[in-house]
Amino acid sequence: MSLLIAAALCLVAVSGFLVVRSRDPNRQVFALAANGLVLSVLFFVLQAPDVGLSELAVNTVLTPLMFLVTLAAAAMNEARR
Amino acid sequence: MSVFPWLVAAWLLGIGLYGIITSRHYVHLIGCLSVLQSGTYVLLLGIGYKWGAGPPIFYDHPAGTPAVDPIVQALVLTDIVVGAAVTALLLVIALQVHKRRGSLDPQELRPLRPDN
Amino acid sequence: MTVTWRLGLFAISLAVLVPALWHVAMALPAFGAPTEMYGAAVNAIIPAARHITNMVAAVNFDVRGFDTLGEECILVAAVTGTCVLLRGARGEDLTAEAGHLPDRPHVERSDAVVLVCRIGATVLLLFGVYMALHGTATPGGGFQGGVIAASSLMLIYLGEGYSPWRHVMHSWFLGALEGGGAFIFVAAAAIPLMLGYAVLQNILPYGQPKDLFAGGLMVVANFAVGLSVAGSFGQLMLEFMEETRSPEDDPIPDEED
Amino acid sequence: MSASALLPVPVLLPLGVATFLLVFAHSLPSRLSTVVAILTATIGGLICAFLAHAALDGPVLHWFGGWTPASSGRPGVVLGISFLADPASAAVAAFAALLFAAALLFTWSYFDEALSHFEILMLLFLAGITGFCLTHDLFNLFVWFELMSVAAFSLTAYPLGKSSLEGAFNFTITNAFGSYMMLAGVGLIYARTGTLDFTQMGRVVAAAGSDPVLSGGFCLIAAALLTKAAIVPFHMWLADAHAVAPSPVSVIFSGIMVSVALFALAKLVAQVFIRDAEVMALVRILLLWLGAATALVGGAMAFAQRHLKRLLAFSTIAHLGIMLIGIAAVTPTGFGGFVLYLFGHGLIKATLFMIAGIVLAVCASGDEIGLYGKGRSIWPAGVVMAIAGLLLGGLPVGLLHNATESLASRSPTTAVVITLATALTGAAVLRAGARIFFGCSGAPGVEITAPTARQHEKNNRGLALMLTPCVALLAVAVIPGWLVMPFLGTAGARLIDPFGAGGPPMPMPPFSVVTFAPIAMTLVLVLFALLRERPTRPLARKLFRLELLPFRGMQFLHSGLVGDYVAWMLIGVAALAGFLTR
Repeated sequence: MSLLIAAALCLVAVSGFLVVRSRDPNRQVFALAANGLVLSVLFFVLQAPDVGLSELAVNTVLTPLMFLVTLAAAAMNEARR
Repeated sequence: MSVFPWLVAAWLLGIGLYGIITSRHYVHLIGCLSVLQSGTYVLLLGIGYKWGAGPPIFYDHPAGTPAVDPIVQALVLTDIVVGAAVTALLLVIALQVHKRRGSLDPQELRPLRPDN
Repeated sequence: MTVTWRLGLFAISLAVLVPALWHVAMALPAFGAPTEMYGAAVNAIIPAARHITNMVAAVNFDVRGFDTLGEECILVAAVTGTCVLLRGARGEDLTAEAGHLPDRPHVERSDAVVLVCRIGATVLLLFGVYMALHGTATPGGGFQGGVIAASSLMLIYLGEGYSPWRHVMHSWFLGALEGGGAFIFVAAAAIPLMLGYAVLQNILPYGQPKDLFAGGLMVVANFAVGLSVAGSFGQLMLEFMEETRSPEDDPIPDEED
Repeated sequence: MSASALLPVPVLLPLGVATFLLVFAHSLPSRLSTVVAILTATIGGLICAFLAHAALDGPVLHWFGGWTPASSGRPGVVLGISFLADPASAAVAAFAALLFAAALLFTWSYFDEALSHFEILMLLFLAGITGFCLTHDLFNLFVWFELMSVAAFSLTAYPLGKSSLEGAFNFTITNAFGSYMMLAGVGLIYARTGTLDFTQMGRVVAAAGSDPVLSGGFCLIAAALLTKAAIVPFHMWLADAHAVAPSPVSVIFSGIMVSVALFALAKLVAQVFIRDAEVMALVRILLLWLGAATALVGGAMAFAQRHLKRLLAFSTIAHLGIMLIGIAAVTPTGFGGFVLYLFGHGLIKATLFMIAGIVLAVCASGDEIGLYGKGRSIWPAGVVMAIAGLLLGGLPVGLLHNATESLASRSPTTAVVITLATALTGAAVLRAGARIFFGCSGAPGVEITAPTARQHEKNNRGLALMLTPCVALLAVAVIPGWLVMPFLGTAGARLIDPFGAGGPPMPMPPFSVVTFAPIAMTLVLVLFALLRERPTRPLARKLFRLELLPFRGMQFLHSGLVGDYVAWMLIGVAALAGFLTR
């Protein structure tokens, strides 16, 4: 169990780092979704299925979707200029 | 192992801050803010975790089996909602800024300074 | 200041904060051995006192239900703010078309995609409702269920395309769902007060453990949160997707010249 | 209904009305929602005022869900959340409702096309502030903190201008960072004490003594509250946000939102950490110095602004610094003085922001240099602004003056700092008013270093309607201080120990040099600014450039870049942490 938690924590640390390091927002969205996924795995491992489910629904699906839409809208603005 | 989760939480806070400070794109900056926030999730859930305990849900096992702290989990649930709410607002603001200025570089966008 | 200067400030603060953090981390209760009087008390008292099995739901809707009421209102405030900020520029008409980037090829949806999306949306919606209903017994609850139900709307968008989607989704309906759910929650808090009890006091019969409708007032609160969250996130997606519609003469009101 | 049953109503009522308005947002006429919102704020305010009165006999408590401490059946375990009204908390909540009612009246028909969304956000904002004042539970405090933040973020960006959006972005990022720090702090304190109830936490802290986890938790929560309260070096966001938000919203921001964060800090210090020697040393020494620095920086920056609302925003920063000086004393008198200052400053600053709103609407600009004499046609607003400016600058009448004296009487150093800051902000306001409304000239001094932009607000309601709330608030601001001193004596004592006995009436400071020093200095500064001439001789030019230099430097630091702001906030956190680990 302790190994599983340690592994999940390491993954969270690495994926968080990757989100920050991906300077191109179009790539960052996917890092963000991956970060959300890894976090929800960590939450399941930490015996918090309720939190894991919300994290999965919100930060893995919805938030990245909002990021994508924002970037798409910005790209369309750009094209219009 | 006993301090590792706290270090991960601190790492997420720190790396998120580093991202915010150095960011050159509003949307990237918002992503960094959510990394910063995930540090608080890890901290809170880590505080409630107990070795060998199950989830605080007594559906499959009877009430009284060791379970982790449900309070911090409720706190993190609120935290997630707050995070989503703030992220949505920030993205909207970024979008509208882009419509008006055609740029999302924080170094170029400064309130009340129209000439840059 | 330039980024380099800022990094200098960052380094200075880290020089102080890292030792301080280490100090705190060493003093915290070791991971896995918490100071857990509060949580342990909830785990010990609630199953018998409220006849439900999901302690997180009990904390969310009963013991600390007032926090959840505030949390719901945070979501309502954020979504209302989003509507105001996005709609300020473009109004609410239904005539627009989906936007399109000039250099992207236009691919028609195949029937298979449409079918999968329709089936998927239905299944996802049902799953959301299922998860919301079982909130007091198993993991999940109004919040998670509401989010999942709302994301089924996105599948409709994927399958049907912008215009049909836009004719199904009405902002007033989603707004009413959002406000109505939150209002039911406020009412569930206020009615016990009017009857002479404390706010959010659980005065309904608790029902049988592991039952779908166990938990008394928690069932109402859970239901209200589900409605409100589905409405909020639906509204949020509607407003965001509206930003991708084809550009027309969006007036940009600007209080600066 | 008993007082205890009324206690949650000021929060539930605006929440209920706001959600109800949201359901019918598409069919309700907007004016009707404005009326409903004003009524809601008024009723909530009256209930809070009643509670403040009832609390003089002893604290009013309400346990949500009926989860009283006894219901856990275990000593030292508090399951539920409670609201606790001590006289000061309920009075601050009532004051917030008063400002909301005034601001909503001021906006009459301003937001007609927005489907009641403005009223909904304002009511949620009001509920957030009220809950923030009344709650007795740490995480619940965070929830209301966040509700008021989210409503404030959306309201700042409401005009959808470039500056509003960028100001709102900086505001959101810095304050969101603040609230995540607060959450981490809540986590640390929970990890050590195992409870979230203020009283119970206070007991555990008293038993545990100084401990790195508790100190760390306090540091993080204090950093969050100081961010909201715009204390140096966490203050940078405020000038951006308050200058660009719609004026009625700035009224709320400066009048109550920022000072209420200091109020929560005072409550936490007094009710939870008062037995923690390390934390108390931090409060008594470091927060005192931060308060003094904030007062001086805010005052100097206010004097060096030309955009009317940005000027007022920096003046708010200066006054927040003065309030923090009062809190850092951690005595009943200090707290009583702080609460009085909160009222006095809130009333005057709210009036001034409304006047700024009138100027932006009628003259379609907020730049004092560009507006020379353009406000002559609306001279009544100028008269109100002059009175408010004099009161802000230390005219020995009314609530703010008594509060200033009470805080300044602590030590000669604080007296000097408070006098300077008061005079600088008062002079800045009077200078701007004299230029805009009465065409008084004077060559621009340090204010030419300030940023400015063209800005205007919708002009669709009569001057009389807009002036009514201003005059009403000013009328409250000139209430003689001795009327409220008995109340404040008890309020200050009960803030430290809600369950203890009240205190004697707060002493009125005797007449002394301090009474007239601020207003005299204000007038000197105004005359200096209005009589100065353009430097023509080479020596004068050189001197002028030398004078501008430090101000240019400060304007450069207040850069408008969000990355800078966050970096400075980190320096602030490091200062707090460094003080504790020294």
